[in-house]
Amino acid sequence: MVNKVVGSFEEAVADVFDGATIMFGNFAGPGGFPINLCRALRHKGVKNLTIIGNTAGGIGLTTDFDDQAILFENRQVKKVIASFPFSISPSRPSPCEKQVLAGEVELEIVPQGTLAERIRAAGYGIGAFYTPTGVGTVVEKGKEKRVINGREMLLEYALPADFAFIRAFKADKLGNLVYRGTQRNFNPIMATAARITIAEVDEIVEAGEIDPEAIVTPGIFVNRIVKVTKQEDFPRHLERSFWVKTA
Amino acid sequence: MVNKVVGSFEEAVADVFDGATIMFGNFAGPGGFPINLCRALRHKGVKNLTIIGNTAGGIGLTTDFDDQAILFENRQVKKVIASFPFSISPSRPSPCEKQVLAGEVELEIVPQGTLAERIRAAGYGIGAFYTPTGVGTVVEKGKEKRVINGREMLLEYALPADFAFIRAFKADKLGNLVYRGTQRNFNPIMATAARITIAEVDEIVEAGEIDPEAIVTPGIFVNRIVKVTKQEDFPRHLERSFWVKTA
Amino acid sequence: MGPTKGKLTRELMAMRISQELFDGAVVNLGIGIPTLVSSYIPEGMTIIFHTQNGALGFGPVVTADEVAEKADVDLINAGGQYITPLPGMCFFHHADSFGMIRGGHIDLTVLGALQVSEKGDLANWLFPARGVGNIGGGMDLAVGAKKVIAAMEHVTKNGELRILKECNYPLTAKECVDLIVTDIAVIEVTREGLVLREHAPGWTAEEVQALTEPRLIIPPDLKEISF
Amino acid sequence: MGPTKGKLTRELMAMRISQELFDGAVVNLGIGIPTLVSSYIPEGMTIIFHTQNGALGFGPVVTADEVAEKADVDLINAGGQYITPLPGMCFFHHADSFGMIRGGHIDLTVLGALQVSEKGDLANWLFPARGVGNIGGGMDLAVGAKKVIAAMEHVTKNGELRILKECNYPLTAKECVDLIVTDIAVIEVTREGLVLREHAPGWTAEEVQALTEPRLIIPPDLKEISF
Repeated sequence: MVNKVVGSFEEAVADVFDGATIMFGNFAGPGGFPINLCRALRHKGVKNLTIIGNTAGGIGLTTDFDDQAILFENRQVKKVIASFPFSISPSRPSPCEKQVLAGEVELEIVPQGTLAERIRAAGYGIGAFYTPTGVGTVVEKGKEKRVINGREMLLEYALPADFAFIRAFKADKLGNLVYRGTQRNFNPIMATAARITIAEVDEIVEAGEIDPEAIVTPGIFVNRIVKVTKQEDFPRHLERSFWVKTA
Repeated sequence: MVNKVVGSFEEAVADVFDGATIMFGNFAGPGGFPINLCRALRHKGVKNLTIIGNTAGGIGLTTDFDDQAILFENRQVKKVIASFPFSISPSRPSPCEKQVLAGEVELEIVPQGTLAERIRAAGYGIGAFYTPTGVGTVVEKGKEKRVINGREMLLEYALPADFAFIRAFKADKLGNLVYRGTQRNFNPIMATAARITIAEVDEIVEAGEIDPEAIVTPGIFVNRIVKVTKQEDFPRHLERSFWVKTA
Repeated sequence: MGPTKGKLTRELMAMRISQELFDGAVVNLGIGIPTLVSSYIPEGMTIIFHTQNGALGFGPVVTADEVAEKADVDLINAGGQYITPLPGMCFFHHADSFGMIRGGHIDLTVLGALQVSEKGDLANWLFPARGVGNIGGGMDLAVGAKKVIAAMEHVTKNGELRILKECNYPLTAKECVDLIVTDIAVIEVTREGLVLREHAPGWTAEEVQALTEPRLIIPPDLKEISF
Repeated sequence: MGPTKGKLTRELMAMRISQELFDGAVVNLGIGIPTLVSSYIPEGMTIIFHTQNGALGFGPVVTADEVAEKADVDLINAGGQYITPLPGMCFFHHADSFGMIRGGHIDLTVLGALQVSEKGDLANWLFPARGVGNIGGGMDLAVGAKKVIAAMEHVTKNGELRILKECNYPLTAKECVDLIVTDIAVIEVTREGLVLREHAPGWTAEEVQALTEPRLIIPPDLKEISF
């Protein structure tokens, strides 16, 4: 059987090329973000990347961590497709914000639900879809609009990528993944939408050690698995399950 | 808190009206089919129904069971939207087949993946989508076609319903559902697409007794839950989990 | 106008908004004033909170002095705050989460606002002075939730009006707001126009109208905001 | 033509098709001859089977004499057969399942066929004589799988040709078939036309051509089907 387990983050990103389009699972903090894959990408130094994700890093939360901001600092990004690309605090602009305002990086800003649905569409072979989100706003600029069931909707196209860098909790050796709480965010849908999906996980177990009814990402979507060896200093309580039993 | 648990199948379907559109979770056998809700609907006797499902009952498998065929026998169906509406054996036509061929029931036949995606679209507020399935076949008749990314695709519209009759394994009192193996089939997506979703389950437990990472249908999609009291005589092994552990 | 009138604090605005909750409601709260609403759930009422980053049915936000004990990086809300687990909660990915929103499965969302128009247009994502803004999940919530409450101070710190005939800030969504709750009034958006339902204690309808660009409809049962 | 030639049994056709498998391949098998392919997985090769009703990575079909012991109503394949669990399998709903298919995540599908055209058009869902037919999941599989193998007897029981310039039965999908495996030949669909790759033992290229409407391209490395 094909071995999906890769020994290091450097090895996992070895074939990322200049000009590649890369999705990053993330939301508003370090949970659910593939921090070690991101660092390996900065170390590799490939340029002219298009990055896709909810944020573009450096949004200014109290928890500071190495997110996509390090790629901007290293001048590796050409284009960003995101829903929340800027800092929450105007007085502390992110590297992305500075480079977008300086005209050095191109930005496509997308409503969060439309971003998620476009990614899923790419993974699931849907060419485009009509959504009511964005009608009457800057988002509709240049887009086809039609009335469906009495409601104006915009045509939005599938958004695929060359690579998806994702974060999960456990993988089995077939690549089946489970997540932990709100760590899921964009990770399961991005896994479907890239030619190569690389998952950063806390633990790798044998096939059969994860409940088949609880698997979120089937292994067929995952090409490479890398185990995190050093835990970050975030408020993380791995010993604790979120399962508050009443029984 | 709103109580979603209903005491009987008759009570659960009490507000189904003449002319209603009803989705039935099902695939090619009794697993994942809400047999008791279907029986209660026959008993209620409402007419001019539009029924949506993978099959329309009576497809002629070796395991005989009360599926949507009983609604045709009772002349309750006006229209069928299905992917596999006919018997697998031409010599044993289903009640649906006879009534469609006699012009008594209207049929809309839909490729299975398109059917699933149209149901999900209805549940998730997507008005329509473009899919490559059906191009160059009878399915494209009357549909808009466009080339997306070099590929011809058809425009397919969301398919909602008044009621979804679904089958699950366990519910908690908030309506959160888990399924058992291939019982899932269309059930989780139908739960999202109807105004009223009614779930037939083996077991009802307290909130918190199901692993939150394993919940498939969040309770917000489920309006009523009814417990099956008499197990059917199918090859069912409730004591057995599908979890074949290697450890 | 007479002397400066008393205005509702953010906490009182949240308390007033909490009166719109109902038992079993599925609720998504935006950042800011809306978040405070979760502190004022009426006794005995069960509210299912939704957060767009993929959770339903979770418990209260972790307070500052609970962080060391309770914070978990994998249990956050859309504002990045740590939240707590509750029996019956569940998790899902972003496409499912926004499917719930877009599909009309969220009963109520409370969103912070910068401007609201006479027709219920909402502007809440971009300060023109900054030049850039984050869209985030607001457009989807404004379009998808069954009921949208816009929460804001009635005028800006500089006294500029926020309830306008037409928004001049970039829109979040058209004709989406059902109810506006400010520090001086509760205003319902109807087909006939904006209906002043309640005013803050000590305020008159005329005084609220003076800080509101569109004409307010004053119904016979106009009330004072009470808690 | 000379005396009646030997034709491959359905089992031998399945054996030949199994040579198209590769380690780690994600495979969806249609009903009929295709299902038999699962009995001929090359030694040491791991195949991940997909069934459109929502499972991946399951084990062999339950045989007739195992039903009492092993059959479970909640563990079936797309043909309604009982299947067995295997470590690492997983389950999902129909929208996710067909997302996998439509999104190109199935490496190989083997589908029964009624007719295949010179361009790889497939007809397999409706016998015109019956007047009605079941579409099922075939259209999605034919359009979505990375590689589509059509499996059928080369001619009908009445001797009618099935590999045609144009299908006269209603299509399942246009230009989708990559390889045709029949009881007398293995034919590759290419841009240049149909290439006869292999013929059954005892058959000549001319004899296969005589039962095939479109002109077959005969390559220099034409081989006999071997197992």
